[in-house]
Amino acid sequence: EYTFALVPKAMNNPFFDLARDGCYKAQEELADVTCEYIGPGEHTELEQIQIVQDLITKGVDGIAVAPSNAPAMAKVLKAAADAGIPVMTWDSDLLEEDKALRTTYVGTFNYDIGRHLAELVQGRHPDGGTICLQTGGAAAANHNERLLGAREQLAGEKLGDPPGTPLTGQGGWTEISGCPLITNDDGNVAVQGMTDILAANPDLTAFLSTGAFTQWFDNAYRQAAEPYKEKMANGEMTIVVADTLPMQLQQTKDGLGNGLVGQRPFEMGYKAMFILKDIAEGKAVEDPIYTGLDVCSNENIDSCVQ
Amino acid sequence: MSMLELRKITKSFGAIHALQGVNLSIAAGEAVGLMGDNGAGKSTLMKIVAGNFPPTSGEIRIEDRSVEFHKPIDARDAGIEIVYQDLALCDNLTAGANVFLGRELKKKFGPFSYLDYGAMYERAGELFTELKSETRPRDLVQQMSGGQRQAVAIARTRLSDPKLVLMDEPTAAISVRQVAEVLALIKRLKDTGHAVILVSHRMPDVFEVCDRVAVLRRGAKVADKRIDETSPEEVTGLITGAIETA
Amino acid sequence: MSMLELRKITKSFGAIHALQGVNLSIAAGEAVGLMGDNGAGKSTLMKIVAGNFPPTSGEIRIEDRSVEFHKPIDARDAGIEIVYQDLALCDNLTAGANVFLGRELKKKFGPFSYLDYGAMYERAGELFTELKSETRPRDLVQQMSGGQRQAVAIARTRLSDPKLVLMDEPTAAISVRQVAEVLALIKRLKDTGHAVILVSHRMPDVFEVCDRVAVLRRGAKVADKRIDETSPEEVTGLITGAIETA
Amino acid sequence: MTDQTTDQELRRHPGRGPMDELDGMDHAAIDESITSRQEVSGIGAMLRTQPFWVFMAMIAIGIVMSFVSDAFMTERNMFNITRNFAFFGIMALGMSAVICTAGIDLSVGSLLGLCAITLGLTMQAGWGIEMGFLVCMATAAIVGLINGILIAYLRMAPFVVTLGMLAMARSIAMVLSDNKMIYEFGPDTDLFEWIGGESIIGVPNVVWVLIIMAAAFWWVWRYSTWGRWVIAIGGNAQAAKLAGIPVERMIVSVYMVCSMCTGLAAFMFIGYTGSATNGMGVTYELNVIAASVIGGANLMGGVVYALGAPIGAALVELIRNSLLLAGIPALWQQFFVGLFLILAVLLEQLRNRGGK
Amino acid sequence: MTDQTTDQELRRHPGRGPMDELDGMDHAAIDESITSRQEVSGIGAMLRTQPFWVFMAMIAIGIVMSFVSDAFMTERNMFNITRNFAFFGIMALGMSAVICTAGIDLSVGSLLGLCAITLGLTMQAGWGIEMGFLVCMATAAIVGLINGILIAYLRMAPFVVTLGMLAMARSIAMVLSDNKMIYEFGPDTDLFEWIGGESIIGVPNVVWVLIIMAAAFWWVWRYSTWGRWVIAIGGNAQAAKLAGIPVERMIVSVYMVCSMCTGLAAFMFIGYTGSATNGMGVTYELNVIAASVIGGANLMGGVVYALGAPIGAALVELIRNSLLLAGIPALWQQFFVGLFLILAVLLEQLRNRGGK
Ligand SMILES: Nc1ncnc2c1ncn2[C@@H]1O[C@H](COP(=O)(O)OP(=O)(O)OP(=O)(O)O)[C@@H](O)[C@H]1O
Ligand SMILES: Nc1ncnc2c1ncn2[C@@H]1O[C@H](COP(=O)(O)OP(=O)(O)OP(=O)(O)O)[C@@H](O)[C@H]1O
Ligand SMILES: O[C@@H]1[C@@H](O)[C@@H](O)CO[C@H]1O
Ligand SMILES: [Mg+2]
Ligand SMILES: [Mg+2]
Repeated sequence: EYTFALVPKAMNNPFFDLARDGCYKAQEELADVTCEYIGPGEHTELEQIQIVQDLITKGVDGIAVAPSNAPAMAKVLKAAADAGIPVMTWDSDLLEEDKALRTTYVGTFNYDIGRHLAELVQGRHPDGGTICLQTGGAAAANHNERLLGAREQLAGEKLGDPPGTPLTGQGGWTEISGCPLITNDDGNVAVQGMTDILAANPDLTAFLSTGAFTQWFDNAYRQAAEPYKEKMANGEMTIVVADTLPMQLQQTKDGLGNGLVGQRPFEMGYKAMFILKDIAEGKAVEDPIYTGLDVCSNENIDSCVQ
Repeated sequence: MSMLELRKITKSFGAIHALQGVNLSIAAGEAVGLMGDNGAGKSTLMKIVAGNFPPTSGEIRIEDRSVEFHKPIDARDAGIEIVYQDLALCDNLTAGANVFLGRELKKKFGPFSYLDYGAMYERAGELFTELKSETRPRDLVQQMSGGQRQAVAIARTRLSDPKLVLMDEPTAAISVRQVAEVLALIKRLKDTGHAVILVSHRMPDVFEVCDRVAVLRRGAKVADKRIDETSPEEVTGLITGAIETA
Repeated sequence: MSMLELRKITKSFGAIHALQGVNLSIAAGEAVGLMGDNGAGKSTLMKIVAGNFPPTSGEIRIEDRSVEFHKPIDARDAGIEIVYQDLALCDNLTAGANVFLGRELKKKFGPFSYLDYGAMYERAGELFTELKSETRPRDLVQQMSGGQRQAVAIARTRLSDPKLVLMDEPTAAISVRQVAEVLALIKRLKDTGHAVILVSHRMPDVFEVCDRVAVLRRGAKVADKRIDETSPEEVTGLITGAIETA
Repeated sequence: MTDQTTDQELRRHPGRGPMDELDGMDHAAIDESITSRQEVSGIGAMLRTQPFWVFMAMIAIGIVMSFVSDAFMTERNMFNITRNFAFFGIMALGMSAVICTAGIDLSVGSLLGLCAITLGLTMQAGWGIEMGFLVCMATAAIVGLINGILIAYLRMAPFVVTLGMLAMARSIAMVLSDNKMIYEFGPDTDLFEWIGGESIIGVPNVVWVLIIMAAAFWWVWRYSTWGRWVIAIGGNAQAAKLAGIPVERMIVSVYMVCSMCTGLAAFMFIGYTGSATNGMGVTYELNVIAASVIGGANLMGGVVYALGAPIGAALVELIRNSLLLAGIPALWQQFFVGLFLILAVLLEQLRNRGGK
Repeated sequence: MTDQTTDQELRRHPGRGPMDELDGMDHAAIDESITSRQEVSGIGAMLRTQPFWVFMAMIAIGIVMSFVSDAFMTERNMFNITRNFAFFGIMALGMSAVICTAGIDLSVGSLLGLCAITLGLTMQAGWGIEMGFLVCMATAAIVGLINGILIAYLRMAPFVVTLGMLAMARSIAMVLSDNKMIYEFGPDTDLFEWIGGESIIGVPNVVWVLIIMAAAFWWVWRYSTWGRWVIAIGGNAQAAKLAGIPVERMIVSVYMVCSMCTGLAAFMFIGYTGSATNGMGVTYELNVIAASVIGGANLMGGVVYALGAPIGAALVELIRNSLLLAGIPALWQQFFVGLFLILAVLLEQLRNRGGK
């Protein structure tokens, strides 16, 4: 009988709902595993840490966590190691130097999300142009990695630590002033920011968001993108966004976006249970385990998600 | 027939017995001075008559009918108006608005009724003129002088031509000249058949305008005499307790 | 030699000229009554002497030396204590704490100095006894009676054995019995060589304890007479303006 | 300022009122020397209000911006700006009423989230838009009722009550939604999303709602007894009570009005966004309060302007939009919002002191 | 309650004080009938304080929990609980001082983030821990100074000033950090992280800091003139001013003390988390205020308990921890925090009324 905890960054983010569903699926399949899905209601770093602490205290049989604040989480996870509780990360990983604290990471290579998004942009605008990037919360590590991936892909050169430096013409791409936009994972802020930037810069070539928040608020996003539908259709402008939530797929199908790079949160949650069970039973597991990415464009939108 | 008659009014706040079986009556056209030391229960008695709170026991009779007041409006409807010790004005409203507070005049427009500014300001202006006060109805109370504020508070009692006007220390905080005006008003009220109860610490004021003086001590009435049958010295003695009763 | 001498004190608040060239002097062992209509400038004058704000122009002399007060403490250091019109007490502190507010007694322990509760309560207790008040130093002011509060405010002036005590309407709000106590205190102060300025609207009080009475009207001094050379009627006339000057 | 306010005011704004104003304000002002501050009507009165000056500031920003960015004066940008601030404007209308009674409502942000969820669940279950609207408004009314009862009858500090409600409402939203996002609204989805998100003759529907609400509040504050009484309570609750105004019931109604403005904003907002999460509205209470205060509401109570709330909300949105269009890094945005908030109140303060 | 408070108090808590208490409180109470409420010393006094009853509530929860969950009474859990609430406790100590003056400081959460960044940048640049500490505390002191000056000298409402600062401080933190996370603290990293994260004889260092700070504040409130004067200002700022207390300077110092408590908490907190982001502390102001209020601080001013702040913070953390260990969904957590906040104040209210 195992109880494994799956700890998301925030429980009110639809992305993590899918992981939870995967986790419950695994629970059904594995007779001796209970999935305890618990995390902070909103995106707060400290609360997530406290929850993990309490889980260790409570003595669960394994923890899969998507750390909001990697270095801080690492410190807490030392206690898990002391208590002999198996630990793995998902969605976001620990810092390089702390990797010994978790057995494995299941999730995405975040850098690649940015890279693929940039490739989608490059495919539509081989000659470069102006671009605005939009990103998530305060100093979120995974978003910064995605930013770096996007920037380096566009620039064709190394740009240092995440999130890199704003592009000033490298590879033909220039980031406009006022960007990158910070959303703090707030859907409303994200849409408003995009709306204003597109209005202020009618000649903008591309808008690239490293998180689904841009498109969460389905109706609002549709309204914001609608005026640019034609430009997007005839290749003058491009909007690409990370993740492949249901509403995002539909929006792209409707021509209100040009590309998505999807992670597989369901699979992350699902696999996490199996991996934890393996660890608990002393089996060796791979490190890291990438769940893969779905790269969607207007062309393959009906078939891109597995 | 008394205009107002209080029978064995008692009021306790928890352990504090603010009033202990007070009887008092007043006829139309009469002014009664109510005196007593601090905490003797004067304001408490006035508030009971004004409907601020019910007595713990006892009866209030108006023109020989027993009444019960549950809120200030009840007393008002029975023809009782009060000028509170602290005036109770809203500084952020105009003088006119204060006069009509809680009983605004309205106009009807189809199903909507709305405040009738014109009528209210006009009427308030008339009242101030009557009181010989230079208060302008459209001025904010915020920056009015003590005398003007007093005029506003008194004007409120004139809205409804009440039978009985209660004044709780209306002269405590105002200047010599304004005191004279208030006393003149009380006289005019008497002349027009109103009953007035004047709560005051000022002996000369009471002796100038009142027909009778009642003295409370520790919640009990210790004297109720015609002005011409007593003297300031006696009343002082009654207040302090130097004289037991009279 | 005057204990205090004010020369041509003027004070303006913007367009309002609260005081216009007021002269006043007072000797040790003397009590001066300061009277005047509301807004005549009495409290303003007292506050200037107490160091609350400086005069717009004019000079304050103490024992023939010119002084300037920038804050209340300056006046206090010069031997002037004041009982404010509204008492100015902190309800959430004890009577003792209020008496010593701003000049707490301290003990030293190495480099640390800390409040000396024992000494403060003891001294406050002595002061209350002196004032014949039943106030207990450890009681919170919160639920004290008007008389007890008054005692606390007055006790503060006794901390430093001042030369001059200013009392701004100390009897306005208290009961007959407590008034007598305050007046007795003023007499004792005089007897022990203190100078007292008593601001009051109450004619009898002033005539009972003061040696002189000064009358302010609209910021100017219109009279300054020995008590035995004037009468309540004359003073009333001076206050209201019925009598121009005297 | 009168005898009744000085001391307590000093406590809340220690240091307020220079020493020389401390007492002597009782009845000291002589009739003759009164510089009467009367209720001036018409343009004169308007010139003295804070909303007017904030509006002027907006015009100034607008003029500058139309040079800085071609995109600023476009119909589309105006459309976006007005739509964006309309939600906050509606909430701020209600908040102004609460602030007018010297209260505060910290729970509106959470309530937005809670309304989003109850509304979303109802419509998702296929109940239709009328039912959705009713449930949304009922949720708001109940929350307002609880706030109001605790404040008016149990005499608790509005800050504490609504802070507690902030936590509780958010928690209930989480529980009800089971932390899931709702983006399917049953049979009436189209109508629902049209109401919140579309426009009539080029003006977003939510802006129409704001206009109607502001006009209604303008009328209420000026011509209804309810409005008059709320203002009176803000000026002196004791006096209002003695004048026979049912103060407790009025207070309850004020908190209900505030909550229901939020409920209405939530209804429009979810229609506009097309999805409901329990995280909606986090920290909006601060924006709404800021908008009200910038629009002239005074936290001490007794002051209210129907146009203040929308104008305050508009200024905040205008700053945000302008900074972005001007290409100033988004990181600076909050800085200017905070600065303007402080400046607005500071100016009001100075203006008032000058007038005295 | 006295003549000086009634009216204004009524405005802030309309409905407070039943009608029959409205006036007559002036000097009405006769000497003889005074039920003297004196400063009782020792156990009697303690029994009357809110912190004591909150502490009792904690004990009760603790007893229940030790039956519900074996993990509860473990050393590790106690270690975690105490460490978790210590940060809030330190901040709440300062907040209590502000609340004692009838003020409020909404900017502490943002300040935590700002301190995190200035501290992080300094140490990351290799300046060492002493310099980091100095910069962290200087940041806090400056923010407190600005708040204090605006409130004390320009007489602005604390709510508005600190709300503006909330926005500005966060914005500056974002600008300074360029929105990057800092997790390298230069040469003194180890010492720094030890201070914030480790323990001495089984008690987390931050708890030691809290204990020392609470003891210091206890002494200050009881035995220092500064403390006495702050309490006096909270009781009646006007009277304090007239007694010669430099009220403005005191107010400034109070806001600085509050900010510097947050600065200290930030120093420990960053050492504990091992990383600094500009998002740290978002909405903490509400938790800190809630902790202070639960611990007995009265938003009307004039009341302060040194032990109240830590006890209030402890209760909030205890609720969180207990719910999780008891297996109650975390979604409910905020609900109980809000509920306890309201109940704590309600009980205080009832208790006080009974005493009158
Ligand atoms: N709401 C109340 N709760 C408790 N006690 C009260 C209340 N109102 C009045 N009292 C007490 O009742 C007694 C009588 O008070 P009251 O205000 O009637 O005196 P008063 O004669 O008007 O005094 P003053 O001359 O000072 O106005 C006092 O002891 C007072 O403390
Ligand atoms: N701080 C101030 N700012 C502006 N005007 C003031 C100030 N203080 C007093 N005044 C004005 O100065 C004049 C004198 O006031 P003051 O308080 O000295 O009168 P007073 O004689 O004490 O009256 P009372 O008998 O009512 O106490 C009044 O017109 C008053 O309005
Ligand atoms: O794509 C990201 C996820 O990786 C997760 O971090 C939560 O937010 C989403 O937008
Ligand atoms: Mg009375
Ligand atoms: Mg005076």
